[in-house]
Amino acid sequence: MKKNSFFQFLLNKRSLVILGFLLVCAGVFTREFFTVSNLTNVMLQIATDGIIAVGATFVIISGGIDLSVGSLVALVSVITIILQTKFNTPIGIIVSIAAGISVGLLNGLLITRVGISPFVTTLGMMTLIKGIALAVSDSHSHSGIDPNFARLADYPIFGIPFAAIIFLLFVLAANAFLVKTSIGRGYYAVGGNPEASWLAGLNTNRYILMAYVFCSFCTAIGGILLTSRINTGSPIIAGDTGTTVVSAVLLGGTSMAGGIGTVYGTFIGVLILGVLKNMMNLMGIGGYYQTIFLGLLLVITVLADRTHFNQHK
Amino acid sequence: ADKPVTVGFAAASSGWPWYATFIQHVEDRCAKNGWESIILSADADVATQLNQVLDLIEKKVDYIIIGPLDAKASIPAIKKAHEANIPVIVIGNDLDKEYWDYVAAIRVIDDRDLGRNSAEIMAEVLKDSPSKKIFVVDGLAGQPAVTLRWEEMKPVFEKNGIEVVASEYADWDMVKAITVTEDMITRFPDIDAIFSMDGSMTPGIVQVLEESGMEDIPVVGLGGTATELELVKEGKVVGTACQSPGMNAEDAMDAIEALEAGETIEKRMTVNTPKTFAANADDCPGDW
Amino acid sequence: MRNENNPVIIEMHRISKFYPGVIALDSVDFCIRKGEIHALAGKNGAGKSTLIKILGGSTQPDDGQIMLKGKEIVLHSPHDAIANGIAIISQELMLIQELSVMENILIGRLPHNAAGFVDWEAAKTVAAEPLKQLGLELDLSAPVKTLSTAQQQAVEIAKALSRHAEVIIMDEPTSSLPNREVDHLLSTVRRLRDQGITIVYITHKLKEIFAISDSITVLRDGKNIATLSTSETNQAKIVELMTGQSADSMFEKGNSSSSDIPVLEVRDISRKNAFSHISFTLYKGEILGFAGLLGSGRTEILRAIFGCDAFDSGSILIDGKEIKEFSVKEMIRRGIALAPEDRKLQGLVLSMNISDNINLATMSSAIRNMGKEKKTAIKLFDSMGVKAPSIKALVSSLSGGNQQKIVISKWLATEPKVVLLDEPTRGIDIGAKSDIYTLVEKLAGEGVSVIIVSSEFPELLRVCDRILTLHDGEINGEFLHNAVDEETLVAYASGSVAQYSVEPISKSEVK
Amino acid sequence: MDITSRKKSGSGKVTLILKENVPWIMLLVFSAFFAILFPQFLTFRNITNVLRNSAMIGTIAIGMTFAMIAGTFDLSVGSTMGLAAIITIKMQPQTGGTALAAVVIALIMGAMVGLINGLVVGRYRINSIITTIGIEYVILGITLVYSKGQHVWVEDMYKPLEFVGKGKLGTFPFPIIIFLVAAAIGQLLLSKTRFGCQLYATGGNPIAAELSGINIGKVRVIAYMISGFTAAVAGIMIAARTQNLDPSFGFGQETDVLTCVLLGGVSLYGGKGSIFGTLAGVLILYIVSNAMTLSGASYELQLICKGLIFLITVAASVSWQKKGK
Ligand SMILES: Nc1ncnc2c1ncn2[C@@H]1O[C@H](COP(=O)(O)OP(=O)(O)OP(=O)(O)O)[C@@H](O)[C@H]1O
Ligand SMILES: Nc1ncnc2c1ncn2[C@@H]1O[C@H](COP(=O)(O)OP(=O)(O)OP(=O)(O)O)[C@@H](O)[C@H]1O
Ligand SMILES: [Mg+2]
Ligand SMILES: [Mg+2]
Repeated sequence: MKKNSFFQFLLNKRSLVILGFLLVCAGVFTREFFTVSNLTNVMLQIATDGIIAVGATFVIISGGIDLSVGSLVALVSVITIILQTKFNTPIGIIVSIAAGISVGLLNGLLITRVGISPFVTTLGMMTLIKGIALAVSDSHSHSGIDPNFARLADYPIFGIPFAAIIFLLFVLAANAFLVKTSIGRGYYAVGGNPEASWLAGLNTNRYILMAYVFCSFCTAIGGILLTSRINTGSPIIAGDTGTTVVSAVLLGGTSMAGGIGTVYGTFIGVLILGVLKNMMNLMGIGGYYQTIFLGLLLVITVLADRTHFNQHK
Repeated sequence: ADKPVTVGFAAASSGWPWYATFIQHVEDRCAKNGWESIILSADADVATQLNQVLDLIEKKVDYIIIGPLDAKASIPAIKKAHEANIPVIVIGNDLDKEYWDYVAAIRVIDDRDLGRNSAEIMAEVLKDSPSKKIFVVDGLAGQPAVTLRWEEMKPVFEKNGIEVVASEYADWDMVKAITVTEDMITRFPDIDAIFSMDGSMTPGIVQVLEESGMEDIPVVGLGGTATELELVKEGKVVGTACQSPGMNAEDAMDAIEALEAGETIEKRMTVNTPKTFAANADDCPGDW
Repeated sequence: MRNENNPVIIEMHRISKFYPGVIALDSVDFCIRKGEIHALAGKNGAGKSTLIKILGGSTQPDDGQIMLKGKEIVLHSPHDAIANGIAIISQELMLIQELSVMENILIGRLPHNAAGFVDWEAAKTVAAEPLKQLGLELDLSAPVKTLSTAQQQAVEIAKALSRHAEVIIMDEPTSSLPNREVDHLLSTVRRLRDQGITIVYITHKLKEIFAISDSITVLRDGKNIATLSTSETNQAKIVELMTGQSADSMFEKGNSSSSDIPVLEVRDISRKNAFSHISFTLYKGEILGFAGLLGSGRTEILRAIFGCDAFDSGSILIDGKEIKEFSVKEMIRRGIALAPEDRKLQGLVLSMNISDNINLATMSSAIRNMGKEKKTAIKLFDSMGVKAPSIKALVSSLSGGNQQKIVISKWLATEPKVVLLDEPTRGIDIGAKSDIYTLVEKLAGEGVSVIIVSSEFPELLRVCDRILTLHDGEINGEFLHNAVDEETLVAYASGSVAQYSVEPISKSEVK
Repeated sequence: MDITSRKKSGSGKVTLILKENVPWIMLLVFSAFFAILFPQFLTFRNITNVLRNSAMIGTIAIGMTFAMIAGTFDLSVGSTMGLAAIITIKMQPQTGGTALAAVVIALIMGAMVGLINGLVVGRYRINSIITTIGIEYVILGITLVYSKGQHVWVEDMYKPLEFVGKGKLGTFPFPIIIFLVAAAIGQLLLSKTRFGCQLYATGGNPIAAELSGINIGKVRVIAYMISGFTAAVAGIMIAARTQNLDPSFGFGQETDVLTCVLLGGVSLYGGKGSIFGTLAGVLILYIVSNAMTLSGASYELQLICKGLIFLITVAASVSWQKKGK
């Protein structure tokens, strides 16, 4: 049993050292970082990508990858707003979630039934979904018309934005699921050794399928909240989402080889990226140099974590 | 009051030449005034842009210039800045009238003007032609600039009997424009003229025509990049609608200086996008 | 005997399985009686694994039916087999290395409450049960990767028991177990039988078959050749059934071709936590055996000599010259070759063809000499008697024995002076083993020196000129092959004899 | 029933050849389809256009094939190509010497990026995706700093260099020749050199490769350097052709390259693939987009079709492989 209490986790994770270092830098180099309003701001900023990263953690632990999340966010935003305009907000949200789940099912079926590798499947789906998003939106962006929906993501509950609350709930629930439930433990088995799991009678295909469905579900939720934040349905938003999400998950110590990783780790990974971006913005490090720093962060993380991957050749 | 004025600029992408020029002007003007500037780039990601505006608000800058990737999607960010009492100057992409109350100033190059002016040049070119078939090498699918330009291009084309037989996206990318143009002249060897949605792609179109010996097909550009202007001067492009990010930036900075001085200013001003031909090409700065 | 009286539990009827170009099983009938230990024997590629994979639901037959207690069952997946009380412990242990012992035992069936949360206390109790049944004590929360192979195997068995399997099938369970553990396993298997569990036991080791089985089925070329009661047959008969030829000449030691010329001298090398004070000399044309239990450091020593891993102190001399630079490349250049213990993981590039694998370590010039490569490949292919369609066949399509021949061929292509063979006969059948012994002797005859590591001591006695015993990373005995028996080797290897109670035999006495 | 009756040896060989060339079969099927649908498709000019346009991504795909066979991803080729192109243009026009220096510097830069990738990824291939994405960003940033975010262009390019992009040998545009030569060299490297064999071994089984005396770290570094080098070659080609580029040109185009390589049947896990297959992958991608443009279908539909064609082609390879097992 893994009694992986949060505290133990804090002690033996490198990503936490990086986060700590960043927080110290943020405190030293900016006056604004450690203010209540900025911290609230950061929480809101990381929430939507964070929710998607929770889903992506499942996929990566199960030994796969999902590159189609960015396109799906765009599709979800378009559907949410267009249906909101035509009918009402709940219909928009429900259909968006349904669309997300369908994409997840399609990814999962192509991977488990047809046997195309996750990388290739989701790469193809990325193009496909983008086409659909453009078609649905007629290549325009559309404004939302429901002021309540527009307030949804930012709406403070005990001072914390709703989107951030949802993110935290997803983190806690998903972590509990992976660590404490029988099915959750199965994900580590399936990702760690798919053949052994199958021979032990696990329906590995169903596990993998559900990972993609869950990831797409999270993407739909994240996408809806992002749509609420910008109150716009646009076929070309979320260009960075795919990269950010995968980076966050790997930064958090989840292994691309499958079978290793935690949602708490992903939470830290999301924080690292969020804090770094916020800090650089506050410091006025803009444009080109921000690009270079983010790139270097990825490379350095890999270097720092190399020993961790040693055992997986 | 002793604290220098800080201008925050949330640019759509510092990797786009239009914005690079704009940024240069903002930085120069701020430096001249002894002000500080914080330049952030959303790298073409809408959510990033929203986040960057929020960070500028946290930073408590005195003015925010925003070059929206998507004007509609930038409204929430603009409202937040407004709530925080930071004057916002919108540049690049126009804003619907209902949101004008939230911003201090709008200093834009109107994409509709650009579209109309270039379309009118096209109408002029094909005035006497018996057949008026053109194709359009388009920008990036889903971008507001594309939508707005078409809004005004369409009626001009219709009025003048110009038939757009096809339009293909080339993502503002010179290399893709080459491929698209090649494919299109294969498909429509008897095309009467070609319309380029943006100066960054025009040289590619001209090049394809030269390579395939079809230089006599007229090309109409849009935007007035330095290279496009060069082609206009050489007569390889009939004309273009000139836009200057530098002039736009100066207008935006003028507005900020006026606000700082406590003057009242006009809410919305647009930068001229004059029709530019070989004869008057030198009037266009071609600064991007 | 009990064989005839017990009721039939599983009957496989006219099972056939085809792979492109291969008939893995040709209308096989296979009948297992309740509560027996039923051994399944046959050469590499005879179809043993295929047959039991079908029984385990992981492979579907092309034809035939399976009856469980008289009722026909159809097994679509391993899940179905498990649900029918059939558990398979496959040759490659199928555990999830990162997960704990408990989770591995209860994989997919962790007890949970209504909300779906695992009840770890209950899990502990449930998982401890089968371990107790096996008479084992393991830390339930230790990750499986920290366990030894034998312990991992016990976890596999516990996994089967915890599912109340009525039939447990073991595919070559002892092929990577040390002797001491083998005995333990055999007694476990007997104990299980006495508890009424039916066992199907696949092995290439005839001794084990006769030690525990009640009945034997021999497969050859995908056909059931015979099912016999163990008490009514003998080893020679089984070998004959398996190979189709008489077994007489297979196990005789050939002449020694050992000489006086030292080729490899290892002087007092040590590495922390692996081996210490290892010294020995290998002579030209000599076949030297390393006898030791699993984990005694034999592999580590070979790897150190081959330059894969560093050592802390000591020196190594080749042809009297001390080696200063240690790298695999350098050692290959100096005429050393190592056939590692795990063919698939360490020895072969399965996605490449036979010829490329054979030539992998020899390509000396930047531009490949295709003609030469082909000649080398064909020469070794023929002289080793590899069974494959051509030298362009992918090695992944070969049987274990043939794969091992390719590994050895790769090293012979380098024309080595010293060949290090780590468990060269693991998991390969009697025929292929005998081929490899013959080959080793032929090499020695040509002046090549050989070190063989093996956990099967009879094999060492059969082929070696001299045998060193290792215990706990140290050499504790040295014997000429004709001056020692298996019991003595086991005694030394297991450390039950004090250090060097036998005088080391000097080289001159060999002559 | 005995073994021989099941074997059907004659047709077996044909199946094998078909099985190993699924991308080419798909290419032929698509081409035939397009040729029937669109009369302009099978014209000499259209085909040369397609080939010339595919030369750039195609050349990089040749290089990336090496990285992929070694079992590692190289997602940094997009901005490497961009930086090489920008260097080439920014250091023009001037004399032959400078033009040549620009080319040499661009090529060295490409190889150096490969070197860095190789050293960072080293023996731990699992993280090559994230490493090379990181490098892609770093190089984009460097390119933007170098070009100050502005268009770069040059009026007159050194003539021999211009020929690289615009020239024709007979009726064949020179970039096609470069592409085909790169492919030929690549194929020779893979099949006729020790390095090629070691590359397959490194990707197929790094442990066995190491135990056979192969320095897998070195092999991977070289594979990455080849990949970076071809990216630079492509950048120079495109710079010579257009003489005018966006500052962020190239960024993100690694996806197209990767698509070609995967369409061509190169394994994501290393050890398998060939230049011949990659060639088919490149052609599929470009022929499909050419046909899409010729068809006049809307952009959305084009994207959807591209996604579908990609999935169908790969699914076909997968199911053929399964069948043959
Ligand atoms: N997945 C497969 N694809 C193609 N051929 C196979 C496959 N599995 C088994 N075979 C072939 O079927 C035959 C029987 O193989 P099987 O593994 O059952 O033999 P075995 O008796 O278990 O041999 P060993 O003692 O080496 O384990 C062999 O010729 C083998 O090559
Ligand atoms: N994966 C491992 N992790 C930790 N220690 C190990 C590991 N593998 C081997 N060892 C230790 O190294 C020492 C030598 O092991 P080695 O594998 O060389 O033994 P061996 O006699 O070759 O046994 P085998 O039959 O397994 O090859 C032993 O003390 C063993 O416990
Ligand atoms: Mg077997
Ligand atoms: Mg060993």
